[in-house]
Amino acid sequence: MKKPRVLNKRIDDDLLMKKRRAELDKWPTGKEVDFDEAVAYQKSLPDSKVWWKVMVKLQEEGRMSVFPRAGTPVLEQMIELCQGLRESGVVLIPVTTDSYTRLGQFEKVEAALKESTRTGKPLLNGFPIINHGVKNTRKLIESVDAAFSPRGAGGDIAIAAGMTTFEGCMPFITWGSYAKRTTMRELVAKWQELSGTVGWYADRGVILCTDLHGWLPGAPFPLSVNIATLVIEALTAAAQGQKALYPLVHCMGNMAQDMAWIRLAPRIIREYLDMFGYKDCRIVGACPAQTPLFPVAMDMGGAFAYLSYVAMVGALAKTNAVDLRTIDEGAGVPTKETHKVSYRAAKWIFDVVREQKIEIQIKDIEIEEKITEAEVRSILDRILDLGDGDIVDGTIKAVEAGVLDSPWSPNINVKDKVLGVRDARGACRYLEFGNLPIPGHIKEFHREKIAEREKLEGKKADYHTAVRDLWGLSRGKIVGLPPYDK
Amino acid sequence: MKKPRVLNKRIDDDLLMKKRRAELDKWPTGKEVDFDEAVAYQKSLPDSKVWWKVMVKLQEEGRMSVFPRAGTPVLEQMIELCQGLRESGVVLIPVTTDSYTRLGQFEKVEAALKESTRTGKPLLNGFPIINHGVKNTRKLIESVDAAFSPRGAGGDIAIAAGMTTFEGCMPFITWGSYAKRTTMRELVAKWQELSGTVGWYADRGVILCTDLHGWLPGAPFPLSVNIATLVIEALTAAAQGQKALYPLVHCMGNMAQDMAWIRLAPRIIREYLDMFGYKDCRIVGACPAQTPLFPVAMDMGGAFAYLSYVAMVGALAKTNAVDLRTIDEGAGVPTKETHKVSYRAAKWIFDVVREQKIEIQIKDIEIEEKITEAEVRSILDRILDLGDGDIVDGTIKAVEAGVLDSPWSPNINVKDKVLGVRDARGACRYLEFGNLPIPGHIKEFHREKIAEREKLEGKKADYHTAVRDLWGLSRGKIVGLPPYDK
Amino acid sequence: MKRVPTVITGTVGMDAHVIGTKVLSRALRDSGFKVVELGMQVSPEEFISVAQETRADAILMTSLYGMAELDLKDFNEKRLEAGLGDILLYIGGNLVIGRSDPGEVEKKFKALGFDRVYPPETDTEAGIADLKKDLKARGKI
Amino acid sequence: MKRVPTVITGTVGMDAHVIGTKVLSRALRDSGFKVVELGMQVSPEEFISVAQETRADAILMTSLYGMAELDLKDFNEKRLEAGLGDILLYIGGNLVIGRSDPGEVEKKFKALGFDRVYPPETDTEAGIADLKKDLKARGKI
Ligand code: B12
Ligand code: B12
Repeated sequence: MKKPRVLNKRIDDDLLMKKRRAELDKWPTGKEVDFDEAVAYQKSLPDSKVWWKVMVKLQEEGRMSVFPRAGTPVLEQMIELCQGLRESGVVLIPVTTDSYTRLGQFEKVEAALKESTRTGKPLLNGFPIINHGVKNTRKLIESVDAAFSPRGAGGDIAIAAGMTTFEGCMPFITWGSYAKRTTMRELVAKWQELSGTVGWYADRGVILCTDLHGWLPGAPFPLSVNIATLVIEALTAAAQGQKALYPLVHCMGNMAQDMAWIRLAPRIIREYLDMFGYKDCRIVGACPAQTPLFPVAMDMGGAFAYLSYVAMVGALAKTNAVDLRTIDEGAGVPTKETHKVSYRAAKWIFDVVREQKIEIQIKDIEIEEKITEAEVRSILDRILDLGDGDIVDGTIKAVEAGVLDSPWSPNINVKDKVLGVRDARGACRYLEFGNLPIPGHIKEFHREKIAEREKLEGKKADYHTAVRDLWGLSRGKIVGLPPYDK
Repeated sequence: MKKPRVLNKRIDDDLLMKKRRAELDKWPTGKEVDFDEAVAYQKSLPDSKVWWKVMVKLQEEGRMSVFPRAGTPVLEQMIELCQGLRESGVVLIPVTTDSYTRLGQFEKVEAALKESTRTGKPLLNGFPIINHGVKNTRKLIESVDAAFSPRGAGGDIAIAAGMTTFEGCMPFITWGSYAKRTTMRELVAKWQELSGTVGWYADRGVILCTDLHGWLPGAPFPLSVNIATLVIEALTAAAQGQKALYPLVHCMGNMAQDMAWIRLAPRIIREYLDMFGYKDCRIVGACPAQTPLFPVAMDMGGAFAYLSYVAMVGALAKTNAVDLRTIDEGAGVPTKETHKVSYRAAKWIFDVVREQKIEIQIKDIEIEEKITEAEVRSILDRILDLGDGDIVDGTIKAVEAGVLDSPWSPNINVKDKVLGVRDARGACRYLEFGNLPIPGHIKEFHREKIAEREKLEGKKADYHTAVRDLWGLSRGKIVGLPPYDK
Repeated sequence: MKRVPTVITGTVGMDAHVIGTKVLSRALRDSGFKVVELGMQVSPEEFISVAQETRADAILMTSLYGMAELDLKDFNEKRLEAGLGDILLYIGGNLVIGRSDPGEVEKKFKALGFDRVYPPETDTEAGIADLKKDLKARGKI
Repeated sequence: MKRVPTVITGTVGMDAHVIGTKVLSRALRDSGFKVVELGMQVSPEEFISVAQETRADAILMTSLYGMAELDLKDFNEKRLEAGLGDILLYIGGNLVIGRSDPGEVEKKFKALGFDRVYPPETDTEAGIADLKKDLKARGKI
């Protein structure tokens, strides 16, 4: 096998600049972007607005911040919302863009934005960065002392406006969770075309950070596929010149697994970055995430407990950020008040628990970490085989072969031959392995664990078990005991 | 030193019955009590209404219940309240009596009760068991499938009505937290006079359970004095014939300490019960308690996080009950809705975390457990010395000598020479030892820990530090780091 | 059911929340329906043309992302023009943005031509039971 | 303060919540007042007689247990009869049962004769500042 590498003809600056201009010309506000001015503005930002520096500061000082989602179309309302977040101790503020913006339908946005601003009632499910343009977006950023990150869209306008993250990686989430027909090859092409920006800024001394989602597990599903794709995302980002990144670690509700994954993800990403020669790309933390599961709409108590659980796991794992949803996650886009009260709860746990610097050990963490690590390694080995050392080429083939696979994807190019269910203690196990290259003895382990649950429930686990498990954590019951009265 | 014993002339049944009748004659409803019928009624109760059996069932099945506080004067409203609790998974329902009842002012109660029933607006801060009498109280108990416990007052009427706990112990809380002039001798006399009831029922095959509070630490204060008094309460209860009990363990917010104390309390109580020959008195669990600290009134997010923390500690320590306050604890007597949403949050954590049977280790638990154990033992040793083997006589002298002492007590007979503050990680340490017989090397440990905090805050710890710490946990900041921006 | 009715499923507009419609589609199949599963991000026009081709008895739309109202502004006229006046129209999910009163939402979408409107987290069985009832009422099964 | 004013503290009626009044008493002493600390469960009558004996300038009552209203029903008449018309009356704590609107509560207790009424968790310093202001206004310091 050839030496490990990332297939990546990073396109030259002239071509890149042309593409970026073309991209910007799609909407009038694009003219507001002057690349050199943008670089200068970025360099003038205080550390408290520079994402990667904030992450490092939190980590070094042993603090945490919530990593929320926040997006409402009307500028004044968005400013208020973000100031509220800051008051609740949030120093990392992602700006969720609306779905039309994500799909480049700017006329539609413009109409809805006008209407929203007129009536004061939001008609868009996020903050349309492009339509607001550099000037308005800077107003937002300059009105809150925190670091900002564009979510889903925004690109050069967001950076010019002073946001300090940019996705240099080949993002599995857009392909695996947001797209219907896009093929892996198309994703690769798109990534190579558009991600150069991060390197362009890096060359000019502006380090843009990114979080890695990996292939979002849309349901209770072992995290090995996701972590393998986190590694791929990290490598592709580094190849584009990204110098700062950190993984989101999707918590599924089993404490031993969640904490094992929080340990494993950054460790194995570091290992592969080094192996591939990207020693100068730093990992600035790890961020347990409440996605992709979800509190149910009408259960406020449960929603608070759920977010407290994830906050607690983050605090015990000594992370520097936690991706949390509000108590209204199940109900709809949350209000300013909901954000505040939700993240106040998280802050209480951060301040009380995180700062105790608790040295925790859980017997099962070691086991879960070993299991997942072995799975991740054999998946990545197979991918490098398929690509004859090239991780990107290998990934394309791996997806086609179902060596990378995940359930419930909207994308028709996904094999969708795998399925996960919880075991008797709520840990996620593979019910169907599809073509995942999972070592035999580990498959056995999954089967035994599922058997324990089948015994407990007195029936075989199947598709319907998996469907029921979709809501398990949300409803506050991940297998375990039968009802008290029974 | 004579052999360990409990000074306890358990008074003979005739005298006891006279006293109980006299007690009952204080108010008309007393006539409703027929002792033999009460025994029969108690024996007819289903297991789900027998407190000690519910505790054992929970423990054996690895489940938990919230142990709330609930009391509102109007019967119908009280029934609704308790049914709501049951729906939130509460199977242990304490009936908080109002303050007038606790002080035997039944005419005052009667007037306020009438008025409350007429207007529907509660004028009493609890459910007046005596004035409601056996008939009404049975209505309450028969309308909810759970075990009931009278809090603060109720005695024979509560038992006749089907409540299944009775305080056989010499209760430090009434003396140390509710009384102003009562001396220890008076407490002892009162205990000997009135507690025989528990033995009387036990002799007839009715086991009444009790929870032990110990001397409530009214502030962040190391738990060694409290645990020593838990042991004394257990021994005095057993001496009166109590066959089932469990300690409340007051959580102060430092996870290592809280979990250490949850381990230590039942273990050392068991040891002393055996040492004193009360092998047949069973410990049916341990109950971490959110008392005596308190969420602040207007911070709902913090209140949810606080109760989630205590629920989480209980779940990780694998206890069978948790004494929790509602999110309105700081504001006032909580409503039905507040109870439901608060305990729903706790239930979520019980169901998700407790049922994972997590085997947790925390390095500092061992240390904290050793420290507190050494403190408890030397306090108890000294007490037995002072009493020449008699724990009760020793306790009387210990309080007079300040060998047993606690801050912020309303009782003028308390030395009040001790004070506690938090250390740099929020653990409770002795700032002033008063006359507590704490071994020298352990005093050193406390001083070192406090010194770390003084270094962190750049000023000496004193009385004002202790006052600030009163609200630390409530406000969600137990020392730790300075604010982010500083 | 003597006759096997045809139903169409999918998320409307730009909504990418596909899990629900997948679960729903499988449940419909399991209870004997012929399901034309269009998956995510189906345009109103596509729903209509596919309904014409397949002579579908019902469309069960999903939308979680909160913008269904915009997506369906003139859907009703179009489907009437297309001569689909008697096709059953169901929709479920998080239909508006933010926490909302189900009654309000139902009114809104009935005005847009829907026969039944379901709140978030509706159990598929409930919807399927309604569907059978409505089809029986119309003599389609 | 040129003259050292005398103030009385304690919890009224059957209220056992003593920590607050202890903290308050110490804070008052620390800022130069002569404090007659009656501790917990002080009857309205006791407050009055002690006020007469000590010629106190102010009474700072505490009540957390929610039944202050009952305890103080006819306190105002009694203290007027006792010729304590110009003594300052402050009260603080959880004055009613249940979550409550501070404005309402203030009205209620001003009607009972109190000059100032404080919500739960009031910082002692705030109360002491008010006290000095009021005493100055009355030329007592
Ligand atoms: C997973 C998820 C995602 C995933 C989706 C992955 C995928 N491709 O499916 C990703 C990350 C891609 C995503 C993206 C976005 N999401 Co999203 N997402 C969720 C989440 C957490 C769960 C949705 C889900 O899968 N539920 C599980 C399935 C099984 O339930 P279901 O869809 O409701 O379907 C059930 C029932 O409703 C019923 N049903 C469904 N349809 C129908 C139809 C009929 C006729 C009947 C009878 C029954 C029925 O059957 C199903 C089985 O019970 C929800 C929050 C939540 N708690 O629900 C937010 C949520 C839906 N998302 C939201 C938003 C705003 C977004 C984004 C705009 C921004 C963002 N957060 O990134 C983008 C939009 C993308 C787009 N273009 O649509 C909001 C919607 C706001 C609103 N409506 O007010 C929500 C509510 C979260 C929130 N509170 O902000 N999301
Ligand atoms: C500790 C506590 C107890 C302890 C008290 C120990 C003791 N002897 O002090 C014990 C366990 C004995 C107890 C008993 C009861 N309690 Co209790 N208790 C509490 C708790 C948790 C904290 C109170 C406290 O110590 N606060 C700390 C001190 C420092 O604060 P503070 O008293 O408010 O005082 C500060 C300020 O208010 C201010 N201040 C105080 N007075 C004044 C006056 C003036 C003029 C000014 C300017 C300022 C000022 O200065 C202080 C320093 O900042 C509260 C809940 C809560 N979160 O507050 C419930 C609470 C007060 N208790 C309550 C109840 C119902 C009871 C019981 C009836 C039932 C029960 N739970 O057992 C009994 C009643 C006993 C009795 N006869 O009074 C309710 C009151 C309900 C209501 N008012 O609607 C509360 C609010 C809890 C609840 N939500 O149910 N309690």
